[in-house]
Amino acid sequence: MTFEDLLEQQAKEIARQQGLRERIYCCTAAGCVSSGADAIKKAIDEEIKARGVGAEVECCGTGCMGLCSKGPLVRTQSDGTIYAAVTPEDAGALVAGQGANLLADRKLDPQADFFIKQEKIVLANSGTVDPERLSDYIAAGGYQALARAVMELTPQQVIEEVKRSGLRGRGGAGYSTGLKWELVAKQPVDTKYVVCNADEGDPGAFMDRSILEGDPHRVLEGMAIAGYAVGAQQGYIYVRGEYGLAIQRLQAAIKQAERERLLGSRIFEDNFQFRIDLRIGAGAFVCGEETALIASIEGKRGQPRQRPPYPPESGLWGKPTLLNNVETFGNIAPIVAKGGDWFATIGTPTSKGTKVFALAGKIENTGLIEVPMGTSLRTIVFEIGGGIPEGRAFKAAQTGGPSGGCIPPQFLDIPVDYESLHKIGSIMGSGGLIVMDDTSCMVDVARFFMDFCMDESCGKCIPCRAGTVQMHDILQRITKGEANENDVALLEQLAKLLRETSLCGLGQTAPNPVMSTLNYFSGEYEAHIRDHRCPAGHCVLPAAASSNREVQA
Amino acid sequence: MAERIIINPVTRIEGHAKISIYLDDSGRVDSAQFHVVEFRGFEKFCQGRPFHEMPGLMSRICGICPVSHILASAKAGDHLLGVQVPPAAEKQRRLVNYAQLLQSHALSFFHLSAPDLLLGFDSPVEKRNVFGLAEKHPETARRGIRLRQFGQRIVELLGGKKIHPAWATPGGVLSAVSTDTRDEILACVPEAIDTLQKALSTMKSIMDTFHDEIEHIGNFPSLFLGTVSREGELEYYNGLIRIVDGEGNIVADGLDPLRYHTFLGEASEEWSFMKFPYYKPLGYPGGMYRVGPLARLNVARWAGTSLADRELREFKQRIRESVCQSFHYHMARLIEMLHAVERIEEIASDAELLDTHVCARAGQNRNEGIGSCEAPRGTLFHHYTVDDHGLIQKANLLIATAQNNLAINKAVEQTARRFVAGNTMTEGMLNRVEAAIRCYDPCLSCSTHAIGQMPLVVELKSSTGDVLSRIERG
Amino acid sequence: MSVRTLEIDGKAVTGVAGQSIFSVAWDNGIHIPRLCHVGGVSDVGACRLCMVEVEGQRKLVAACMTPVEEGMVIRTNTEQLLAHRRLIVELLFAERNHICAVCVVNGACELQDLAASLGIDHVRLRYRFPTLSVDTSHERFGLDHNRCVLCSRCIRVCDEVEGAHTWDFSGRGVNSLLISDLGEAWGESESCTSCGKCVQVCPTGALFAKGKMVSEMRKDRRFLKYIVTAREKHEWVR
Amino acid sequence: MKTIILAIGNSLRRDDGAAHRVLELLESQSGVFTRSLLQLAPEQSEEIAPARIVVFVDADIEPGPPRIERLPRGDPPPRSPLAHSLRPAEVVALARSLFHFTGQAYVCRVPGADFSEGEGLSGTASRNAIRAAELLRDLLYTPESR
Repeated sequence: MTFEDLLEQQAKEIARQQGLRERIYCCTAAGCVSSGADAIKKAIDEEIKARGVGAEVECCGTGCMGLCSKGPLVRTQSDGTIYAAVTPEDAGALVAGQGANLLADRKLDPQADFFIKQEKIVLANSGTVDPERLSDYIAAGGYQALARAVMELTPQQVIEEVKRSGLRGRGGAGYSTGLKWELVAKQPVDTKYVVCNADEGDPGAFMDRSILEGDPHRVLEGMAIAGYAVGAQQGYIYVRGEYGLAIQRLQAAIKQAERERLLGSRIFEDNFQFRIDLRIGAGAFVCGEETALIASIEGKRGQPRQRPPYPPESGLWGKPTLLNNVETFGNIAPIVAKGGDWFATIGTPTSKGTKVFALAGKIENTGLIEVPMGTSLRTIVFEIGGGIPEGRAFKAAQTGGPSGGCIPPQFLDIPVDYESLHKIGSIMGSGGLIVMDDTSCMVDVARFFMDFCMDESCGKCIPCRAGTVQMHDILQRITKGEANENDVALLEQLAKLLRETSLCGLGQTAPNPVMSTLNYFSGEYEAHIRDHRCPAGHCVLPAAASSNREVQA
Repeated sequence: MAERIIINPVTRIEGHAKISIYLDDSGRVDSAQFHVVEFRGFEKFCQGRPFHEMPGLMSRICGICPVSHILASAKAGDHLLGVQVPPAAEKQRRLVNYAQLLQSHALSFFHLSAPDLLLGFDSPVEKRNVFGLAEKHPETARRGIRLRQFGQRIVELLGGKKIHPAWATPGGVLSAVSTDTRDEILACVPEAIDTLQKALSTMKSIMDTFHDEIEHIGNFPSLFLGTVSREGELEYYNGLIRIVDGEGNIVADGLDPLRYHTFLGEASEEWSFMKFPYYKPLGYPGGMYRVGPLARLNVARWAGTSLADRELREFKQRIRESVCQSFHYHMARLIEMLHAVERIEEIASDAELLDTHVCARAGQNRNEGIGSCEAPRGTLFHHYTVDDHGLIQKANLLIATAQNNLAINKAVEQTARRFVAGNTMTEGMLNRVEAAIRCYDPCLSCSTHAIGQMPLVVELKSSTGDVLSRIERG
Repeated sequence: MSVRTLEIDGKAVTGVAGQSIFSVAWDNGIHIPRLCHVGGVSDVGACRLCMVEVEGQRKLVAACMTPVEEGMVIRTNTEQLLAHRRLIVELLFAERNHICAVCVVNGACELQDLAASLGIDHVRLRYRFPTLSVDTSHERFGLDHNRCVLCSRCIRVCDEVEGAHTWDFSGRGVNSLLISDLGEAWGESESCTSCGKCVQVCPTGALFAKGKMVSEMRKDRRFLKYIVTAREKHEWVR
Repeated sequence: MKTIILAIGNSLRRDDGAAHRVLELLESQSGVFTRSLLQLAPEQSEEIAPARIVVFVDADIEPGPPRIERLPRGDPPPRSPLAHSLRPAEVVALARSLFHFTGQAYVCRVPGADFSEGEGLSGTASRNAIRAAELLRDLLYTPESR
């Protein structure tokens, strides 16, 4: 395919879509599927067939539309309305174009905070393109950034563009993406690799999954641009095995792109060639750590190794390897298409662009959102998120999953960016955001995350393998009222040990939930230990008196 | 209304036991029980361990007679391998076993029993102990200590460490004996013999004054079990089991210790965690038997060494019609010690002891191994069942103190009958009950594996459980 | 070979480019504690005992995995490092059932030596008392999981020196377990050549020669150097 | 003019081995001889005879701070008749009457908390061992003034 072919296809598809009376977008992302979206899609398709309106009405499945808690969601192209809690019985009304009248009670207000306070770059296509059709993606301008890069820019220029954008790694650590690309590009080695980390493992996080399910070509395009920029001809997507739909759509997307010569050899008739293969993870959280992920792709036990050398110098099979996460690659095409300077206007001085968050926990609008960096936590939780259900009080927001921390109410107004979150003891992480109300016990939250880390520790280094177990034991005893002040001191020492001596990020950050709760909610720890009381009323503790057992001589 | 007296002795690492003496409504002794109230943990502890580790593990059972456990354990290992240990190794094992006997008996005789014997059961309690003995018979007390040291020194020389010698292993022992060691051992022999001969002569001279105790402390018919050589001599390391009755008649002879479970049964009672072994053909509790010094002298025809044989002949003449009197355990210990020193000299003089081939090599050839030897307090059996890879599936230890368990109960009961009257306790009565137990020199650490420091408690209880009086000792 | 000059614990020392901090320190009589490192096979930096401070670096570094650089200023025994090391060793003692008194290498155990040299007199953590088995199916050797510290020395020596790769880990985290082949009993392993190298490099009594008793076993720590020297330099010297 | 310190206890019974830890904590010093034992036996009376000061260090099942007590002269109190080990007072009494011991005898108690099967001291015993070692230093390494 040439660039001209691409533009022609785009024009053709746009014209086709405009010729339709209605295009019904039915969310078929995991959240809506779990509340019955498949049946709705089927009902609409059958309705179209029954009415014989196939030429004027089309129904397509899409990626996540964001407001998962209100699903299944359906959007009508003609007026852009999103309908919530749709049932198969509504198919007739939708196909007949009567949604505005008959489903008025379920129409979502497009002027609601949830919609207007978001800014979508990565998720721009999510909910508006059919992820299983390449032409949909092309109609939305897809692969034009790759074409521009390959045909108009030198690899160094692409890297400059990315550097100028100020994009930082969305996997959590926030390392400058442009610098990383440059590092790989600089290596005087013929064989290099591009790897996409799609081993999303944080509890409650589904950002990468939604991107892969909703807009797989966006990721492929970003990887191909990266391959061009750093001089790699092979890419791997390491996707966790639990993401069946994402794997299926990625496989289909790769096949489509190869058929159209958007991947493979002589891309855009240039000498650039780039292949992408999938590698399916077996469900180990630690394989989200880059060196463990690389070991796993190599067919070895998924264990991290000491860095340096970092993957840009010596990664997959010892070759320079560019490793970015899904959301990072999802930002690349817009940056190359619209320019790094455009991207840099969004966000804060140090954290550019937008960030996708998965809202979960005690929050009205659970779902997927994308906001400019620097949006305050208050805006995210109370405006976009709709606040806490049942009028309960906000207690904390947990970001960064098992590596992150709990943010108390006094920091609700801080801007959400890499530096600010780090300053208050949490991290940006990959985008999981769990909201807790006053019924959540913070000690138990810390215990939950430590339990997760203990289960997911690979076992290679002692501090993480044995330390998480001991920390979990102490936390568990606190929730049961069996611990004393010495245990807390020991907990802190263990936390320090893990942070400073663990081999990889899993162990180094495992104490974060504990430390941040100890910092901001020390009263809850004290109540458990001293008064055998759980302020949130969550833990079941024995009465204080019964612990004074007689010691038999 | 029945009453109960409870004696509750526990010391450093030895077990926790108590004695209940039940009085009937008229205040006379009805029955007596010697309880061991700690749970056995060691046999469980061994499960899953390689059998080669067992001698080392077993040496940890008991601080009193670790050597005996090491030997029985190593022999069970020999059995699992299916090998004969090299002659030098067997000589070392025998030598150390005699040394162990010597140090253990010396402690029992000179420090635990001699005060009763030399000062009299009715001498004041604050003087009737090893310090009173030291005051009145300092030379005896000193010699007792030196005799014990001799035994300890041999264990240390061969075993490396005094407390937990782990020198014996399945197939033999770990290292050869040097000439220096041999010479050091031999140099100590004359004094040891002199000490023992003096003690024997003292003992013989005062024997008649204990007529009452001999008659009433643990004097009852029972079987006696011990190891003898094929020739019927005293044997401590490798022989056949012989059982005689209370009149000295042979009940069973030439029994293979490896088949101990065919003739010994193990009963249990809910009031004690210690087993109650019995001779199977006579059932339980009729098959009650005694082991240890007196049993060994009862089953053996000769000692096999000249000085001990002379004493043994005299002893047998003296006790001709009273083989059943527990009190004679004391005398038996002296004769055994004399025999042990003679044997030590004999083995140490044998050039073969110095041979450097001390361990047989072989892989595991059986799944069941049994080792037995004579420990100071009686016959000891270790019985291991292992899987094909040598991991212990089951370990059964049949320990001397447990085998005397029935007899100790009986002795306590009998002694109480004679010396306990009324529902208050007198010192004299308590002394005799203690003395009855002391004849057997029970060591509870390997029977029970308990720890603690608890006073000796003597309680007198009514049938309704009321404590009528209570005595505590250190 | 270019030379690097640096400072370790206040002492000016030199090493060659590519040499690890650990090795340079060792050459200069500064013995940094370690458990997973063993000369002659690759390093994995798993035990984290050799963590040291490098001036100007925010994070501690594993001395065995970090090459020396010109002008480095390294401290190997600060209070904080010692505290970390103590806690790591305590973690090991609490993790499995280490009872020195009945162990074949009692008195010659690297874990025991570490505890002694770090002045560990008690373990503040709760013992886990896991139920672990002993594998004595091999004709000559045994594996006692109770004493295994998962250092992977055996795995590396078997893979890199003997070339058999009999050993590896199964499970993860605290459930990691050393396995031979695909989890068969050691005696059933088809890849094991019975060379015994793993037994000699094992720092504890986890891998042992059968038939040994408490305190009886002493491991040959020099054989590996002998083999590696022979291989690399064709010099057969002990 | 020598000092003998005897540490008593079974280190396979956790805190029962606390005394051995105390010995490890004491620096070696000329004229001070130390020895670790599982239990006391009569022969220790001969060993301690030449000493001017003898200290028995032992674990204590009674809680409280570690302390050093001077053993009173005179005969020890009556004791359990079946025990195979001696108590410090008994060793000292034997040493006095049999081997002309004329020195001072002390008992250093190191309270423990956990006497179960296994190795390693509890935090209580460990702290008490450190304190006990300090007490012993004060007693032994400064001129006798108490």
